[in-house]
Amino acid sequence: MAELVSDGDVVALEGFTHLIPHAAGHELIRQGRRELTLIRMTPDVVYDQLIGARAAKKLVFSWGGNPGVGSLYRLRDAVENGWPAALELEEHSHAGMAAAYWAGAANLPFGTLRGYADNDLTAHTTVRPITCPFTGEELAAVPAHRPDVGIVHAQRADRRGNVQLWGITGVQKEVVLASARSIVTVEEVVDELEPRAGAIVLPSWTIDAVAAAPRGAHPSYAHGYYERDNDFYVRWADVSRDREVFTAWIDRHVRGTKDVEEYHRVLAEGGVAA
Amino acid sequence: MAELVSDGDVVALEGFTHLIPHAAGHELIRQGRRELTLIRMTPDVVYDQLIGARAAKKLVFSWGGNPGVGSLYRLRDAVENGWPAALELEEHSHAGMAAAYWAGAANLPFGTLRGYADNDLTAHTTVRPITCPFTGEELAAVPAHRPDVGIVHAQRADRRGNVQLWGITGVQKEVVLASARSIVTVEEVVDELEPRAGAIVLPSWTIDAVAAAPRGAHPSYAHGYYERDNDFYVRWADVSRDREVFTAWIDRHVRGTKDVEEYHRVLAEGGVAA
Amino acid sequence: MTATATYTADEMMAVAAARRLRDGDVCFVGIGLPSLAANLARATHAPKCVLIYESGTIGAKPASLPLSIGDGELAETADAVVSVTEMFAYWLQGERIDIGFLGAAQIDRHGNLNSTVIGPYDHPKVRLPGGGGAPEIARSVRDVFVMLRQSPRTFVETLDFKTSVGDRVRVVVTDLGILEPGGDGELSLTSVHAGVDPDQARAATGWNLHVADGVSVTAEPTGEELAALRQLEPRGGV
Amino acid sequence: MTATATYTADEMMAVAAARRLRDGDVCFVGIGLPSLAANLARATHAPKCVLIYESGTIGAKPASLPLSIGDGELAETADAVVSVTEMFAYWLQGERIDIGFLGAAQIDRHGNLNSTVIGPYDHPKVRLPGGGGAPEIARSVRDVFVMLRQSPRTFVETLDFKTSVGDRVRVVVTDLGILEPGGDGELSLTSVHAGVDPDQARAATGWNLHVADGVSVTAEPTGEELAALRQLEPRGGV
Repeated sequence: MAELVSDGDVVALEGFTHLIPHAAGHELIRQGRRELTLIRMTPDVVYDQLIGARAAKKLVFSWGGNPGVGSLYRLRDAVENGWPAALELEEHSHAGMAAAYWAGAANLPFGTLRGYADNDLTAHTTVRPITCPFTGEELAAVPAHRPDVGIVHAQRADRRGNVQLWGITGVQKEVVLASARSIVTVEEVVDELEPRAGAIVLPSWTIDAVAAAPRGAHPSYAHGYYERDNDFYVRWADVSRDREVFTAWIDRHVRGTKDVEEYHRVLAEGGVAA
Repeated sequence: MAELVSDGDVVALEGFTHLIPHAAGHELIRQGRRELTLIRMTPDVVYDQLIGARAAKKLVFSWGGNPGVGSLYRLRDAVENGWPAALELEEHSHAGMAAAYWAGAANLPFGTLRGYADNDLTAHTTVRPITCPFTGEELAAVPAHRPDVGIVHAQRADRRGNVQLWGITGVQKEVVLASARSIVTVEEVVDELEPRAGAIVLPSWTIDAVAAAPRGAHPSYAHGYYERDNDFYVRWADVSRDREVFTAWIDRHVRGTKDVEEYHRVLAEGGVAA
Repeated sequence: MTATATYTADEMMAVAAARRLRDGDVCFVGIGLPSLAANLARATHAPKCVLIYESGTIGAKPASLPLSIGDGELAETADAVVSVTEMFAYWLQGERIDIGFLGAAQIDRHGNLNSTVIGPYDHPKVRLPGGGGAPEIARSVRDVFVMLRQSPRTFVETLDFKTSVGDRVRVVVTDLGILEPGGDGELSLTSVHAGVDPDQARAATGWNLHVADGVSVTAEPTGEELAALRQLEPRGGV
Repeated sequence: MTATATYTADEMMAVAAARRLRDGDVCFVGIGLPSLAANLARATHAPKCVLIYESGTIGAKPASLPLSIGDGELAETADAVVSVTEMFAYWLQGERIDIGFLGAAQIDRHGNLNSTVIGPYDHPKVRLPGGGGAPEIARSVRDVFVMLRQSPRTFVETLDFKTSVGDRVRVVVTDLGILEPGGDGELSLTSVHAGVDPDQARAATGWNLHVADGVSVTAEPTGEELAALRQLEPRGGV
């Protein structure tokens, strides 16, 4: 991963409530990445961590909260108070983000949607009107997402590097295909990917690096492997609310661990609080 | 089906090499439908039959042949000689047709693609340039397909009318979602649709009518049910080549039968020739 | 059958919203009260309601209330699971949804909503999570149902930011009563919940809330409704 | 190992095209000769070639030659099966394909192809099936391979209709030899198959075909290649 992500890159770690690539996000913090532009439809705890650890200079997003709990305090502190650094925002709707990923995967410079009309977001984001050349209707165009690096977590890879994920698959295929480089962490590497209902497969040749990261989506879940750690999300609010508590937590659980296994060991020892 | 398809309608019977809705096409011929605008990426034998039986006034398509065999003689006779009636063509590339279906399903008036540049098709079809409002690149826009009626064949439906298909699923989801009304014929109706790898499900509320039509895709195939009747395609050339042989065949196998079961019975008696 | 059992304000809200769903309605639901309301409708008078979560699950049939819109149970019980790009393009923008539920931090008299910021956008006092799916839900579904506790901080004269438009808002269910748009599009109080005086609702509103002629009293949750609700949410409360 | 066995012109064409595929190449293939060539490469020197059929099958590994681009075996052996809309948007337009095979009814000296009509478009002498995927294959893949029997009716001075552009055509494999574009983009004869004189190829070409300096003779199919070919196509011939 150190070779594939550089300071200043545009990076999308995606996962729509499921298979969120926490382990990969932690690795970015360990490597001390800086000045990243982070893209994600639903930035939640791992983006709160990246922002609080000063890895980001800009966030491109459509909903930034702690799902079912409330605020992401590190995100808010960056936006409201510029701590630990000012955070530039490029805000979209979910539909706009989805269209931008679609366009990126399809190698088009923009996506088209019915949206962004009559609301205040239009004035604060990168969206432009586009006219249908047949009907004259005015629609909205959003610029394609073309991240430097796309990062997702999946259930499995085979030994040739083909990746399989199932359950809620979100925009994971799109982010891998839209990105110049892509990294996939997986729960396990298996000999063969047996077909599964609802599964998508990303062929090995669309991916630059595959790494095993068991329980690498924690505290989100991996369908068929483990459940969402709902308590973690609730307790995260207490860690995230305070700068010092947060920093101590990151130092101990992320900067102070070498990989996802050690992260889980430390977590089991001490609970979520620092 | 008589209630859902009227003379003059824009109708898309889709199926990309697999699950081609032959039985539904035959029903349109039996009902004597006229002046239809027929849409399909790969019009093959069933469209040759509809055109030769004078059901169509216009064809919107991207590849019209007898796959692996050669010409569709009824299509050619209509285009080259106006028999049994002149056939207007609106010709696209596959990519253009796919983008038009995508746009139709997404309720957009047009689809965007990199295509139609530097070839002669542009002058003979409905495509217009569109400029990216961010990069200034010029791309091609195609008008969305919004058929009056979309017709597909699938493997199964459950008793509530949810439809499941798997294997090569082509543009079937798109044509159902892009159409004002939709009809699905299925190999069988089952109590429960057990999940299957690679299957898509169309919820009952996206479909206007579901009808059982066992072996309704013949001579194409239904993955998991029966194989492609490759000989039929080869022999079709001999039927299709001659106006009288063709008409006798249609009279006997389609107009002279009441449904797909009788069609198969007659076919088994006499082979493909009239 | 009248309910004599006590119930919470959230339960009253869920029941009032659920009753407005018709059997077979296709509902785009988020987590929390909307999910509770739609699942309650499915468990009671509207078993054929179709629940769609923006995570991509179509026709989800959770036995208990999901804690996140991406819970595994939603995918397991769904008729179909689609990508998020497909969900927004084919299903929401495709105008296949009858009812969309929205919440917000602020609402104005026209049903416009703010879930973006309190204070100026560039220097917010409170940075809220943002619109998510709301901007397009508000303009793509047939009917928008808003569920929101009523207070002068929330029901405001002027939004700090307009995240979504109110044109399709058909009902606002609050902890005090029910607001519906009149012919001029302005929300007025059409029902108060049992024990609530219309003046209480007016006091909890930052604009001069019009009380409809013949404002009714919302029927209290029935025992059956409460039993179904609590079955969905074993821990009691959302 | 030289082959003394007899072989057909189609087999020579399949072998000549297969040899140009590199292991790991991602190939967009149609039915017939291209499918035979790509599968032959996979069975011999390029086992990691990825075969993509426009019907949506990615990484298909058929044991014998499919008769249609939608054969069930393609779906069963594929790494992934995607919708046709996704195939054209994400995979072909996404420029993820190294090699695209094309045939045609006519080719000109620049590799432009006609598979649409003979005669005027509005009053065609012969209405051909049409371009299908060709227009975008020709401009989206890295290298276009054309496979086409050579005759003055097919290799023409002027196309009746330009279905696809020749910019990315890197090789034209015929029953007589191999044509490749020079620095000026014009196709010239760079190899003749065993027993073919360059003049035969010139006579079978409707333009004044340039013969490259040092035109070579295509190596005949080896026994191994023919065995692998015939394994794919048990009935012998395409």
